[in-house]
Amino acid sequence: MPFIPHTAEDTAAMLARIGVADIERLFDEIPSGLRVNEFDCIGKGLTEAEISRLMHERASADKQPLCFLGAGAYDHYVPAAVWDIATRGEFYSAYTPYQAEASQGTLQVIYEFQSMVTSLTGLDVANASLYDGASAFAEACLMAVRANRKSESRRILVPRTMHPTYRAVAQTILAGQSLELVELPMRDGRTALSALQALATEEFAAVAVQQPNFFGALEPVDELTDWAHGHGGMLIAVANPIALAVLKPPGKWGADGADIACGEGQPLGIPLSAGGPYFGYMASKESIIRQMPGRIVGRTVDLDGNPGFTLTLQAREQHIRRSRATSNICTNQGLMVTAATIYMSLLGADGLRQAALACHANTRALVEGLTELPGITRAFDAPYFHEAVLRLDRPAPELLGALAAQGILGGYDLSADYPELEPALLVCATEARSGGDIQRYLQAAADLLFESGRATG
Amino acid sequence: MPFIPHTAEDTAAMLARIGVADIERLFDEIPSGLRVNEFDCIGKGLTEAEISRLMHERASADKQPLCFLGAGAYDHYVPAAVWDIATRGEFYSAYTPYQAEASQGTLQVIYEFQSMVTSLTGLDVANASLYDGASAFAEACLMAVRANRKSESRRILVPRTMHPTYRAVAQTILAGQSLELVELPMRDGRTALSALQALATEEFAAVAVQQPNFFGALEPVDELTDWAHGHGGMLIAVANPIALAVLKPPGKWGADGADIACGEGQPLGIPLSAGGPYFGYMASKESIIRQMPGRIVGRTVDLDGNPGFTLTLQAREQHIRRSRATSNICTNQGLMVTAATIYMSLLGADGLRQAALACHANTRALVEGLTELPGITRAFDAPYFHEAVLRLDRPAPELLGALAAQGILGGYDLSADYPELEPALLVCATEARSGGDIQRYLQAAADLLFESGRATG
Amino acid sequence: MTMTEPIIFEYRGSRRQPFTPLSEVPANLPEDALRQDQLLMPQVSELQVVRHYTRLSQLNYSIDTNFYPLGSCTMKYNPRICNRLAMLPGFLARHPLAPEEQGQGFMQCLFELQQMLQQVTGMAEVSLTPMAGAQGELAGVAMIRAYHLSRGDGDRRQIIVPDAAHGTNPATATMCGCEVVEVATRPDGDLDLDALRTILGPKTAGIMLTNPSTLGVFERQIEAIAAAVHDVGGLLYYDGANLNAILGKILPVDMGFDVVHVNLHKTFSTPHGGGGPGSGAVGVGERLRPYLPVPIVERRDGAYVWADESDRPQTIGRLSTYMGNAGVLLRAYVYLRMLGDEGMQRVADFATLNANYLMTCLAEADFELAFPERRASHEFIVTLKKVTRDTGVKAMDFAKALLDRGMHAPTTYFPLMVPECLLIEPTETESKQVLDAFVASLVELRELAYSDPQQLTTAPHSTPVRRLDDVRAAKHPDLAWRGAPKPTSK
Amino acid sequence: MTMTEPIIFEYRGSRRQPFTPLSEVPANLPEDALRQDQLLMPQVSELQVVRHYTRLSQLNYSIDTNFYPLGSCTMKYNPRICNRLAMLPGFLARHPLAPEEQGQGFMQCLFELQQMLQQVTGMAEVSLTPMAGAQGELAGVAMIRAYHLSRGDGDRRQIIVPDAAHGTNPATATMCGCEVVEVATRPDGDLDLDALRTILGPKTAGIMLTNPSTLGVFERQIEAIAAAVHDVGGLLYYDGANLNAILGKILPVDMGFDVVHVNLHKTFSTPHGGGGPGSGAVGVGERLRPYLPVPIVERRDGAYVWADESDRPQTIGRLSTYMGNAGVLLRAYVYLRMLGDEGMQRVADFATLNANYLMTCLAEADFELAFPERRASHEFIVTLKKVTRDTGVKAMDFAKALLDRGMHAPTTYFPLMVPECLLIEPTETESKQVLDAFVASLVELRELAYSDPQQLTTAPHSTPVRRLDDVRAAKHPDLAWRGAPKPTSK
Ligand SMILES: Cc1ncc(COP(=O)(O)O)c(C=O)c1O
Ligand SMILES: Cc1ncc(COP(=O)(O)O)c(C=O)c1O
Repeated sequence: MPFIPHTAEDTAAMLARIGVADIERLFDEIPSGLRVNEFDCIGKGLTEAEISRLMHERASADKQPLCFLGAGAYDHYVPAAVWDIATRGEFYSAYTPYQAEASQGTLQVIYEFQSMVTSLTGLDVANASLYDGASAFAEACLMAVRANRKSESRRILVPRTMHPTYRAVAQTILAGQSLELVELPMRDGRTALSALQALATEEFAAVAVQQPNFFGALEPVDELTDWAHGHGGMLIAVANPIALAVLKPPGKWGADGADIACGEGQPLGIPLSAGGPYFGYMASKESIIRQMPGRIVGRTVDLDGNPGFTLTLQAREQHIRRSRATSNICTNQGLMVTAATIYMSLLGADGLRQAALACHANTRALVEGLTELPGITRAFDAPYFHEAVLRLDRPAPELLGALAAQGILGGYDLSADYPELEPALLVCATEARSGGDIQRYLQAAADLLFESGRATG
Repeated sequence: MPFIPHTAEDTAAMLARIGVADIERLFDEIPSGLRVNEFDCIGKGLTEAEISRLMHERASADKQPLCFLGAGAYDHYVPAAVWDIATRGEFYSAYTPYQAEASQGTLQVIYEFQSMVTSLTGLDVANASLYDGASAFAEACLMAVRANRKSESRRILVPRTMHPTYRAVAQTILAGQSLELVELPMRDGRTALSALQALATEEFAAVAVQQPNFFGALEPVDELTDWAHGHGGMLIAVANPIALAVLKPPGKWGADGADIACGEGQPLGIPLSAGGPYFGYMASKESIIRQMPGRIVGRTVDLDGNPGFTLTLQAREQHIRRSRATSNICTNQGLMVTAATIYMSLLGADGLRQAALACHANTRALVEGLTELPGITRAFDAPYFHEAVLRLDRPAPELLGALAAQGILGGYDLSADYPELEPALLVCATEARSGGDIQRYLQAAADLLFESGRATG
Repeated sequence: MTMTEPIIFEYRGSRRQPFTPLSEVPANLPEDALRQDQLLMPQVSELQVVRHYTRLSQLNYSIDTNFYPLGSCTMKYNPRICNRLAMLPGFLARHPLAPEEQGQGFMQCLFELQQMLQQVTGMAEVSLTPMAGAQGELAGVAMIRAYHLSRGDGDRRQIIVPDAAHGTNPATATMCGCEVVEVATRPDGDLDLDALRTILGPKTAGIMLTNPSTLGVFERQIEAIAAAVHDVGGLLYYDGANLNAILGKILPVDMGFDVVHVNLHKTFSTPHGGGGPGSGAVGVGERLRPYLPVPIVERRDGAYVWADESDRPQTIGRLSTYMGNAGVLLRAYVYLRMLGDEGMQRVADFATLNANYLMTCLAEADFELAFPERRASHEFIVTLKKVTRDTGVKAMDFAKALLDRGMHAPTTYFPLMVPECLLIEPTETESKQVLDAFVASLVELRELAYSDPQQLTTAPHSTPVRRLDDVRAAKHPDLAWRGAPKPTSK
Repeated sequence: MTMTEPIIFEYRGSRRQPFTPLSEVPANLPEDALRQDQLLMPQVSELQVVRHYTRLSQLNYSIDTNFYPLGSCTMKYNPRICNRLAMLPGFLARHPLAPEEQGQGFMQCLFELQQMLQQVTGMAEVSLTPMAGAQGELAGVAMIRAYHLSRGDGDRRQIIVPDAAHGTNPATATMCGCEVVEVATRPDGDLDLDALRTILGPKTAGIMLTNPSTLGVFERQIEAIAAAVHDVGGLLYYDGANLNAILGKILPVDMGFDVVHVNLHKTFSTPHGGGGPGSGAVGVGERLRPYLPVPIVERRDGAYVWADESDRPQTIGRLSTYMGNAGVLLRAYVYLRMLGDEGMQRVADFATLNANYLMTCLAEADFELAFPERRASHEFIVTLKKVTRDTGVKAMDFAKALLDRGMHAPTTYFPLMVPECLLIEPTETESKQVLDAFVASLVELRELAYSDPQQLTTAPHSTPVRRLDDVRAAKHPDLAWRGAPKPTSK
């Protein structure tokens, strides 16, 4: 019996002790009319060998193209030690650390993680993770509305340059509590500072900004932060953590720094894995920590005065505060945080910085190579980090299809999300791409463009 | 610097403490004329990402055909838990358990392993492993010569049905100590009992027998054991441990049982992995344990009277007895033994028995299917376990090549080792082969045979 | 065996190995966008990292090392093969925005999982996108709201929850802009149906229930409750956290539920990972189907494709950046395929057997049950109120003392209305031997409570740290390492 | 945290899950060939297995958890990536008898490894087949014998080893049918060259040396020794166990060696695995080349193929069933490629730096060095004979007491002729912090030896078991579980 250890004798002895004839009797409080008669859902169970074979077939049916696609999820190299350790049974199969004394491993990892996140963001405090980047952004909006003592407004100004799905997810999650997302327009791939003044007439709770933004471009974060603060709003930073190894941390933006920073943790050692599990990180100024959603670990002392770690500030959470909790989040993304903590430890400040700079250099090499080809130009002039938008002389799927035929995942087609840019392509080359990889992309693109150039010209 | 933790300050402080100007000075006892001037051996070191990519390319260049090849190494299904646990750092990166108090994990595993081996072999005692099946056989020959008090002979009678490489390796290892291996002839794929009498005229130290033998056939082990004992010789059993789940254990062979059993441990949860690392197991009667090579773990008590485990009977070993040790073996195959112990625990008696019977059934299905094809017959009538010899109407490479073209590893060509059987093929279908796999083999073989039948007929 | 471990930042004087392929390059980025300060990160070698986190891992209790009867959490064995197969390179390397045709193997697994979860709940359709139970709840309540709104019934904002409900239920209702109304439980563990009837009305959006409930008993009046709620126009939400107890035995749809979420990390044994990731797939009946969150896998012309907002215009929308916790879904898929239909029912059988056996043994050992006349579902509640009254030793002390015996504690002080309670869920993967040892430990601890209470009130004694000062933690939050170890008050 | 664990057989009353695809089938095998008795194996669930062995693992010290300065063993960090890459499915699934053309990726790695080891030793050719150092020695001495025999010089049967030699050296000589002649070491740690000269003669087959020697010093007269041995017609065998100390600094060929084995599990960081697997690749100069054990990878017409007995008629033959410990070789290959030339030399640099630093610190703390006037190689010897004389506390007691401080003990009582010795090898992957802590511990323990010797003589105190009774273990061997737990004498 899969995963059930009972012998027939065990079962018999247990039933006898309970005083029932068979297991079926234990379900006798269920109205019999409701009981399932025939349960036909998946068929016969497979052995481990059989499912193993099936999944190997499925996984190897899936292509593993050379990835030049980012758009919020990035193909970084993950050192072997990260997941070797994160999947150790003691991390993998533990519950949320409710019994602190039996969970010091997980708790200390989270404390270290929080430390690293505050360091990356330049903010005071961080939590133990949220689900992912998009939902973390939604939680940040809610937090800002709760935390902003200067304004009763439920409006959040959100740039059009922010990841489209982040905005969509925030919409879904915030609809219930009637938050309103107001779009900040863009110019040259960045938030249009010139458009701000028109929006200041109505009150707002916060301004959000993504750095680098969805297009990979660097936003005028100092100006946006100061402007938000100047108008009684908070500033929510959404930032790529790898980029923060070289970019100014949100806590240092403008005169007073962002109030809340959040974002997608995937770049920190989490494989692409088809979309998840990833994790969202969140940090903030200390003054508003009691509005923070999610779990937080603190260092304290034990009965003997020795240092130890425990979940803390739980009065914010659903299991204590229930309907008045800061969020309904309970299970978060602990294992991913463990992996990310190991990843950051392995890389250290230098390694993170090198990874970031290598991403930047590779993307530049790719963009410079591509824009030398006929029919490809940069869509924006703004400085970019490790992604950039290219304007094409033809629909993006044409180029992407030709690349796919050569095993290359060529980028993200922006036409659906940004019809005004069409045809345009968002490309990314992380540190995991070699010079040869980039050449392969350039060659494949050149072949297509010259070929069709010949055909049409 | 790969894997070296020193900061520049550390290095400087350490050199200052030692009182030398640089590390180079620490090598000043090496005659300077001998020092390497330019060291050009492998070139520049690769990063983890680079070597990872290289090895992925190499590994995926290697084909993974459907395996119907045995001949001493078997493609069994290995449950995921086996290597997940065996590669835990605490097992993986520990040394031989010389400090017992800090190595109870490894020591208890070995004790459990020894227990399982005695159970499989029906013998009293077992050691902690030898290198592999072939070298274990060589050690068994040496042990028999040492242990046989009745005879001074250095001759060992070894059947022609024993794995050819086992015989070759024994030859290499035993040559130095002038042991002589005398071949026992075969009939119908088994050791010819009728030929024994002729050999009894000269003294011998032991008779060896492999069960099942190299051809997968079952040997007359009871008769051989009794005959050996009747002539003052010991009996060395070489046995497949998976087969021992259903076959009579060596300790029960004949009237008194085999004296020594050994063999290849690979079938017990060790991947094929191109030939190693595997491990050799060895068990014997208790009376001759002081002639056993290799490490042995015993259960004892600690200062408080609590049970614990330790290496024992070390006076047999090279680090104590030096030139008079039972063997020179030191490092053995500990990690493989850990995996095998977990494997046997996961399967239990039922699982091992089921695996064995499934191998047998699959091989029967394959053999029966193949012998229905024109030009393929069984070479021998003897009952077989999970391998069998097929006689072909054409050179084996012809069939093997056709199968290889379809991604099938069709068996072992016996022509080099047993020219007298040519053309003949040794096939094996373990429990990891499905009915569909066997059909694929049969179909591919049929296509070839009928096709060439048409061509020639 | 190492019981404490410095903070990783405290390993000073060491340097990481460089590992990215490119060496430092000029930044070519605007100066004012760059970090000016030094990023504070550990500076350690790979060995130091491996050693540090390996040691830390050893400080945890986990399913792989300890019995873990944490009620409501379904801490069962997480098969290693599920992890192995979910981490196959083909799955790990897939970019979430890569074209569907490049990931048909992955998509097929998800499609089949959707179907399995449909059948196991009896629902019409399932979306896998919610990333934990609480997000499944949010999706569910949002769909209930969307349904009422679509019918011009937007005033229905009341969500009814039992007083025993898990905290995520009321918190979710609030997040969806609803008002929470609590309904009481009767002493026999069933809902107070009369009280419920007085609450129900035109403002009723719906009710959130788990069944078996968080009290460890099966709500016997479920049909009457469903009828009452439906009668006033409300909908029923099924919190699937306790599905393990009834897997394949009774379907939520047959109890009258309109929407359900399933905690894959509980019932389908994906790992809890020290606090996630989870997955809270939602299933709905026909009425709520248009509102399901996207994306959803559909099969069109023999290919698996994502259905999104354009295919599902009435959807409540998206809940995650891509498609949810894919890796968790793959683990659940592998687990389900290994169980098969029979295996699923067996899970419920033996989870229930273990709980009832443990409950019987404890009752016979004179422990006080919260609902002595009831069957246990896959969990049950012991109340220590008499022991506490007699000795001052509290449920928390028992919990801590169990840690000394190598067992994780049951859930304590939840549900809130049972005083000094232990909510005990052994799960089906534990053997009789383990359960017997647990009973023996509790008996021994109760004896100690009377003979030497201090042993319990100062427990644990053998864990890496002794009992921690939670009050200090909250009063003087120390939430991040700030560059130098702080002196501790000995 | 769990300090003891029952024997797996003692988990009774549990049943494994069936897992093989086929159900029981009729045996169709002759009755008298079948097992009649019940096979005694653990009958446990997968969770019980995982929990049991996970707990057991936690009882081990290992590189991944503890400093492990075990002299002569080179316990350095085993990079996780080496394991990961060696276990890629393409490598694991390969059958050793599969045609070479199906495994060119694997074969190329081996071919390149042969070349690297050639260069690192300066030898003419390398065979990778020996499965550990001792088997490499056997191959080497067998080749020396084959060489003499081929020249009609079969009376050369004497193998000379220093008194400090590792036990495998003399044991190997015996296995090869040779006679062992010991030669003494001088007080300064170098070999007694005069004594050697008196031994050398027409019976000399060869000499086995490690350099740096097992005494932790570099043999300075190596050129003179080589000349003397060669002069009488003997050959020089290099035991490569200490190669880590001189990697890329000096080649065995330049010291005059004719044959060498390399312990890949030491110098090239493949894991020791709690006692193997290892790999003892052998390299030889031109004279011994024909005798190398097979198989060897050769490159022919752009393809990698196995050379076997038919290609190498003078080979000493085969040493393993297939080709040796392939997986270990792949790990070493990955490690070497990551090091590169510079990295290799850096290994020697920092292994030597760490050893000399530790030696200096201990000398300054008044520990007595066995060879105070010498440089340390990558290891060195402390003798505690004065402490033992003063206090009765022995090297073994220090070793056990170190375990209580979370550090593995150095090698004790080897080499045999240094009384109460600790052979200490820190390796290059340990940080200054760790070395300083080790010094502090030894200093503290010596103080205790004088103030409270019993603390040491009864150590360890905090390990899973206290000091074990080895005498009892050998006198009353309990080597296998026999069906029921035996009572222990409390
Ligand atoms: C009854 C109940 N409902 C809901 C949840 C919330 O699920 P999650 O933690 O996955 O968000 C839990 C989890 O503990 C639970 O026990
Ligand atoms: C000096 C020396 N020579 C030889 C050996 C034997 O090597 P192996 O254990 O790999 O057989 C060792 C191992 O400890 C050693 O230290």
